[in-house]
Amino acid sequence: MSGANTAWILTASALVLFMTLPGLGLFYAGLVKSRNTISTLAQCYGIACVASVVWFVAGYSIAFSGEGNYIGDLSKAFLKGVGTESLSGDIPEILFVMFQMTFAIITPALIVGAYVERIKFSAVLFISALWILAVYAPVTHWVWGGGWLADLGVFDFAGGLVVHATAGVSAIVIVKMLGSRRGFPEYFDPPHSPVIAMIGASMLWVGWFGFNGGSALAANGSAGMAILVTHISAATATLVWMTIDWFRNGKPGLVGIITGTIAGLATVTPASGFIGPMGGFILGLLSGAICYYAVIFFKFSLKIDDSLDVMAVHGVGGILGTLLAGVLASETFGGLGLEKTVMQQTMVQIIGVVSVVVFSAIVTYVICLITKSIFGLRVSEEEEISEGLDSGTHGEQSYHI
Amino acid sequence: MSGANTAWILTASALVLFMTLPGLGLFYAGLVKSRNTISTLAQCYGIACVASVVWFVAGYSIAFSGEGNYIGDLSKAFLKGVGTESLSGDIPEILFVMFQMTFAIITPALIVGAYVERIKFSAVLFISALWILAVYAPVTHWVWGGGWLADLGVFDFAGGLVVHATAGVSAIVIVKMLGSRRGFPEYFDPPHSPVIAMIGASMLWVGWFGFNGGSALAANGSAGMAILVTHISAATATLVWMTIDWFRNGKPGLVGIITGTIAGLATVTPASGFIGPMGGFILGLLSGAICYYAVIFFKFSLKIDDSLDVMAVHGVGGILGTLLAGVLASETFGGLGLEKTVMQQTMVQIIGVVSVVVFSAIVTYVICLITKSIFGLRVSEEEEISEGLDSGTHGEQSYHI
Amino acid sequence: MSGANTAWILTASALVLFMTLPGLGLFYAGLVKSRNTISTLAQCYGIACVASVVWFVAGYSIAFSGEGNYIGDLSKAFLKGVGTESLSGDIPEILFVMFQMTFAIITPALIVGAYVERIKFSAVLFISALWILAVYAPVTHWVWGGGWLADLGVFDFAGGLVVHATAGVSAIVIVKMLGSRRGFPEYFDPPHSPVIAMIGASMLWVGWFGFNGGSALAANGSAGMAILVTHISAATATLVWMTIDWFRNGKPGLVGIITGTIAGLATVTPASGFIGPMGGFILGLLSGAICYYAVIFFKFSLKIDDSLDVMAVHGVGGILGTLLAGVLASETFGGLGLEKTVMQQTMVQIIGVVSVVVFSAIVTYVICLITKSIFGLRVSEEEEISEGLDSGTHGEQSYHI
Amino acid sequence: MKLIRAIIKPERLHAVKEKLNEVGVKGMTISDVKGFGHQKGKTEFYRGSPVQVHFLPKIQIFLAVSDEKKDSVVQAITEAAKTGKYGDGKIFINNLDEVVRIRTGEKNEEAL
Amino acid sequence: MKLIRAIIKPERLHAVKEKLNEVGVKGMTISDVKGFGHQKGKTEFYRGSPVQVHFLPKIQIFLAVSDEKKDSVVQAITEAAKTGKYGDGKIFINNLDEVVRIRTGEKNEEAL
Amino acid sequence: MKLIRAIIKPERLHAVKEKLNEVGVKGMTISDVKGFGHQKGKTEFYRGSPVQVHFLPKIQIFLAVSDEKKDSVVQAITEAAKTGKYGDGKIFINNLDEVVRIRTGEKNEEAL
Ligand SMILES: Nc1ncnc2c1ncn2[C@@H]1O[C@H](COP(=O)(O)OP(=O)(O)O)[C@@H](O)[C@H]1O
Ligand SMILES: Nc1ncnc2c1ncn2[C@@H]1O[C@H](COP(=O)(O)OP(=O)(O)O)[C@@H](O)[C@H]1O
Ligand SMILES: Nc1ncnc2c1ncn2[C@@H]1O[C@H](COP(=O)(O)OP(=O)(O)O)[C@@H](O)[C@H]1O
Repeated sequence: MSGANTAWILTASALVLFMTLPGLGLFYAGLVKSRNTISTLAQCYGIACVASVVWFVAGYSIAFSGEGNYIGDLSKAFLKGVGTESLSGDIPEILFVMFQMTFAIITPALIVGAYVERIKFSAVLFISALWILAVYAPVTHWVWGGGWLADLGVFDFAGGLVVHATAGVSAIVIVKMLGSRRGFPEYFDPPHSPVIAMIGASMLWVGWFGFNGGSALAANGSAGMAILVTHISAATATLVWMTIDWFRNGKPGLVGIITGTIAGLATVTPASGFIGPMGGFILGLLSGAICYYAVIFFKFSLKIDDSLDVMAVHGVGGILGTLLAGVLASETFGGLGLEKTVMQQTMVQIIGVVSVVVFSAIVTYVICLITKSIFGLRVSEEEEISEGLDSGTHGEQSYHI
Repeated sequence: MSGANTAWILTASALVLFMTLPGLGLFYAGLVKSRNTISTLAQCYGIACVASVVWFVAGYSIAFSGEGNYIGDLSKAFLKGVGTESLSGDIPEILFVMFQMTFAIITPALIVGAYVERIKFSAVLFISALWILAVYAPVTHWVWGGGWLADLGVFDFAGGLVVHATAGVSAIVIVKMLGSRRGFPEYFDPPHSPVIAMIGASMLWVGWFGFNGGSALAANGSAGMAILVTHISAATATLVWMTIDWFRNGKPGLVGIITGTIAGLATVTPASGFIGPMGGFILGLLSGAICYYAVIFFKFSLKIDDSLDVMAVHGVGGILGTLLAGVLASETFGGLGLEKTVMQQTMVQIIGVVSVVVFSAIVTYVICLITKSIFGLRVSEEEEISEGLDSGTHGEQSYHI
Repeated sequence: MSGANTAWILTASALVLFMTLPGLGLFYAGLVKSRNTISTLAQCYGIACVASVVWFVAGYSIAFSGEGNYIGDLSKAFLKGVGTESLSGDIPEILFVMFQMTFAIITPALIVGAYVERIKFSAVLFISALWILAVYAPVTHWVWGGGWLADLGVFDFAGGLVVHATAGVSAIVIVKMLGSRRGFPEYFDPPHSPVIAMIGASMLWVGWFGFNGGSALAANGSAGMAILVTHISAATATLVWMTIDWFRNGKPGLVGIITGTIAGLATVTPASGFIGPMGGFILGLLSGAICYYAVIFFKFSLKIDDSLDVMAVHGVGGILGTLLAGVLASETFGGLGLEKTVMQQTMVQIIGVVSVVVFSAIVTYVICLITKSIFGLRVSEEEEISEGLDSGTHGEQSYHI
Repeated sequence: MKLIRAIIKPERLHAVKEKLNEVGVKGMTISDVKGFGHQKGKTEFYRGSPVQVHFLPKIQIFLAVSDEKKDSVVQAITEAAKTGKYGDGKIFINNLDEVVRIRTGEKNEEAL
Repeated sequence: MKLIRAIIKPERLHAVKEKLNEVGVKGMTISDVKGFGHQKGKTEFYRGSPVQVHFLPKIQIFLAVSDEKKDSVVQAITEAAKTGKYGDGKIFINNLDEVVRIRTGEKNEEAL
Repeated sequence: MKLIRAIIKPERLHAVKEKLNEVGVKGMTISDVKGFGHQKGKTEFYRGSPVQVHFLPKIQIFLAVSDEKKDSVVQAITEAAKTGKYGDGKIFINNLDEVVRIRTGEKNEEAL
């Protein structure tokens, strides 16, 4: 066992948990209407708890045990046999379980951005539980658990496919089943608190050091390079998004600024262990611009009320980074090099993207059907347009001043 | 010296400081009336500073130096002789001092929840200083400093006795001396900002990785197991609390959700280095339910205005976890095993609980008497019911919008 | 390569980034008027991004490559040749780049406190970019990059000169060029949210563990000592500031409490790797009092509208700590000892202070002239006194409730 | 001229505003208020215990109109604000003596 | 009918509300306002320097009552809101021409 | 006595207050309101897409004065609040029947 690597992954686990609680919660809560603030936070928080229990019960086992090509087995359900001595690589396996659990927490929580302000809380919890078992754990198995995509040699360092593509695609499917917020797209409200959203975005940025740097599963140059390229991509994408905003709308808004960051972070995620600083810079440039227009495309061309742009920012970003990971890994772009040719690797990346997109879409669709028939998906019109979900679902008000 | 263990404890120290500042401060500040927000934050912040200086001056020495059964000596007052080379186990002793200091900060700060909205700021600082010297440091010595409970082999991994039981019991004693908030229990206000409370709770959760994981004093499987069981207990207790709320009141409120987390975390603390994942799960189930009803019991049956439920959540949780640590450490429950029989160990645990409860109660009572005669305990009625402590004591207003 | 040291510096990098985003941003945003909240956050955030890119492009190379006495060269521009294998000491060089980048981010962001509520956003970004290249990177080279002050053996552990003195002096120069906020000093508003400022200050405190502890570039007793003395100084300075406030104004305000912390932290920074606990305590006592009166001196005697007291808190603190580092490093004060005599060392410290102050002032002046001629420095009077910079510059409102 | 003050449920604001535009209202001022009436407040829960919240959030619309417009305005508000449940609110109408438009100095009807 | 508008100290709200209930007031609307008067504002300190806060937080109670209830209501407010110190506030009373209850369309006295 | 209610731009508050002091106003009550009028609201952007904000922040000044002071007060407000751009706001003036000072029980003119 490597104590040094263990020390870093202990830390990284805390950082990634911090991304969801309170990071992502605040990022999303700042962007909704004030009467849905508590609801948004409770969704992220509730998902974190459900995901943890589900991961402990079966998720980890499905993702990481057994020899299956497409799915793991239940031999480690309830973490059977995972003690303080068992290792995963050169860190304690129990710590690996924990680190991966924080990923299993944030991935379904990302989807919250799509369905805020109108979904039932029971549906949120139920969908998330099923989704971890039926979408997230299998895809994790494919890519990181020794499954068929791993065999193909797909590059997905920290979850462009596993995390961002699955979440983005599923976001769109859920929105299609759930419907738009009433009034959309003619009428919607500006974020109720850019300040709260900024706090959340900053926490996401900091936490992402644990996300991408921790995915090296070691405290070494690889982890160092991962956080450096992550950071460069985030900073660059932010400046790009801000600049576009400044030119198009005359003013660089704070919400745009922080959205650029998230785009840069999501995009660099799959590539972060394979590329060099220049690769990070290029991904920052591209993601800032592409995700910007993706938001407008999904919202206004396709009129899909993916309310906080999960697909346009995370999905598009994660897919973009996955597709370019092979190219930017080449030494031409200062990358760390690849065994295959760029072309071959990029084919593998495309196969990865297509299969994950299709699989996520179909399974999420089925999950929504089941949930709809058991719990229903939407709160009442009265609750949505009038009192808000804070009061309607949770019986609380966000500020009693 | 182990660099890896040092790296982790450096991190853990930062995490545990983060729990108090701003974590606990925000958790509590969100639950009080808006006109006591600043006061609550200043209490936590002021205690953190006082505790740090007291720990440096004498606290550490009382807890960790000398051979006494009941109390340490003053040979390390002002950290005399603790340089960069001296070791504690395989980490630098100066770092051990720091790590333990963050515990000495949070423990008296936990008690803030009991006396908010009516106590004098001078009394808060004075009580806390005495309390660290006369309650916290001695009990720490008993359990972790080689004292009589350590000799008995008591299980208290990260502070069920040392931290949560002492704080909970002292909370009740202080409230008894101080009196309830005017209007209690007929009339009290809902938390002024569940959002702020949720930010605090999330920080506590994340920081608890350093609290329990750091208590292994090493970056190894034991630390990994500690954070995993901590996390499982927190998530499970949250879901239990939420479910009870949902059934009893029809709505799962965010304040309830986060309170469940804290109950789960406090409860698993003493056991976290001895149990396995299933033990964490069981503690989560029990603590979510037991602390829930403990709140109602203390507040409405006993009519004690322990305003933010320090005893019911931390005290009861810490005691519960301490009592069950022996049982759940057994291999039957997937624990890491014990040297004594479960029965013997549980007897030791009971002795630990009883002695710590009695000792804390008596000494805190004396401290309150002294403080009352020097500074008085309560602010004026005018200040309490009208302008609030923010303006009355600190001369500030929480929001100038 | 040392895995343990790498693990700690990975963490420290995250902690120092956290100091700026959101820490410093919130600290400052809480102190301004509510209609400039978003503007203040956007300034910190924008600087963080610009600084990152500038550091990657040329800043790191200017500071840390080459043999120059006064300035580095461009041989590592775009981080050329910095791969996963190259080392800096016993940690990966790429990680050292990252760690230092977080310093290059926070230093210009500190200056934000001087010019908030009236400066153009374009000027902020432009000034910061130039400033990193022409002030920060050269001074860093002098002190930490093998330049002439390093050769003299100046003591500046974590940036009393490099960070706090440069920022403080430049703050004054920019304010002189920019002018005061309209109405100053007759009329100014109290901080709009002490709560937000306190959250930021707490994050700064916690993050400072990475700042000073990480500057050991190792996970060892030196890092442990650094965080311990940092913490003691912060806690002590807080209590001193609070006490002065209490006596002078009758009430210990939360804003004063947290300002004391920052003064203690800035002051201990240059000394933190050379002194012992008693040295930290002494610096806390001195900085709490001296920075308190420095604020009054700059604001009311000199009538300089360094709005959030960057010079009085950071500049004065950093200089004070630098001047005393030699003295307190001596074994008389429990320090870790020095090679020179105290007198000799203190002479070197004085040379360091004078040269950094003069250099920063002159170069910053030139930068301001350039920026003024290209972008102009101030927003319109209308924007400043009426709608505020949130709406005027960023087109957003901080709270839509 | 008439001074009309309506207390409505926050969620009806959007509808009321649309309706008022339809009947030709060109300006209005709103503010957040809290109300107490037949609708008895509500119960929140704090850690399992009921807490009474007495005042519920409402919006007050403050509107100066010419005498002849009064009836259509009152009707517009009534229609758009009505949900038929307790707490729909009230409209208070008074005579208004004088109005000045700050920008131009215009007075009374012209200033509306 | 009368329109009563009282500016009181925030901390007296609870007492005033209880007292108003006693004299049979069934509905009212309150809002947060800031006041300036004999009570001269207050001084906060920012890092050792005094900062003048001119407007102090107050609560405005807005209350429509029948003519005969007016006196008892004014008395109730005066009693419950009085602390005897500067800044206790003021009560402003006007005639009220018309009231409509949105839920039912009832008018005037019936709508109170 | 007169009841004066002025809706002004928030940024003019300081100037208006100074001016009112000059003409001898000793007390007033202000509150945050949102307004809609000729000044058409404004456009914010959310991730590249325009979002209409209909109501803009304004401040309402609520002021009771004696009959003879009315004109000078209205003039003071008009002067200090005017920027000449849309949205400068309006002043509404009504007769005021009765005032009570809570602290002393004084009535009407004496209570101002
Ligand atoms: N006498 C009154 N004076 C001022 N405001 C009133 C009065 N009565 C009711 N209100 C306001 O009208 C709102 C709705 O009144 P309520 O009695 O709850 O419902 P409804 O009008 O449907 O019977 C209240 O919340 C309060 O704000
Ligand atoms: N002429 C006025 N018009 C409107 N509101 C007023 C007026 N005078 C006082 N007020 C309000 O009444 C409050 C209390 O008045 P103040 O003069 O401070 O105390 P007191 O009434 O005890 O003499 C003020 O804060 C303000 O809100
Ligand atoms: N009829 C009205 N009733 C109540 N308030 C009004 C009315 N018309 C305008 N206002 C208020 O006055 C403010 C300024 O009015 P507006 O028409 O925008 O500008 P101007 O008065 O310069 O033409 C509005 O924002 C609104 O708060």
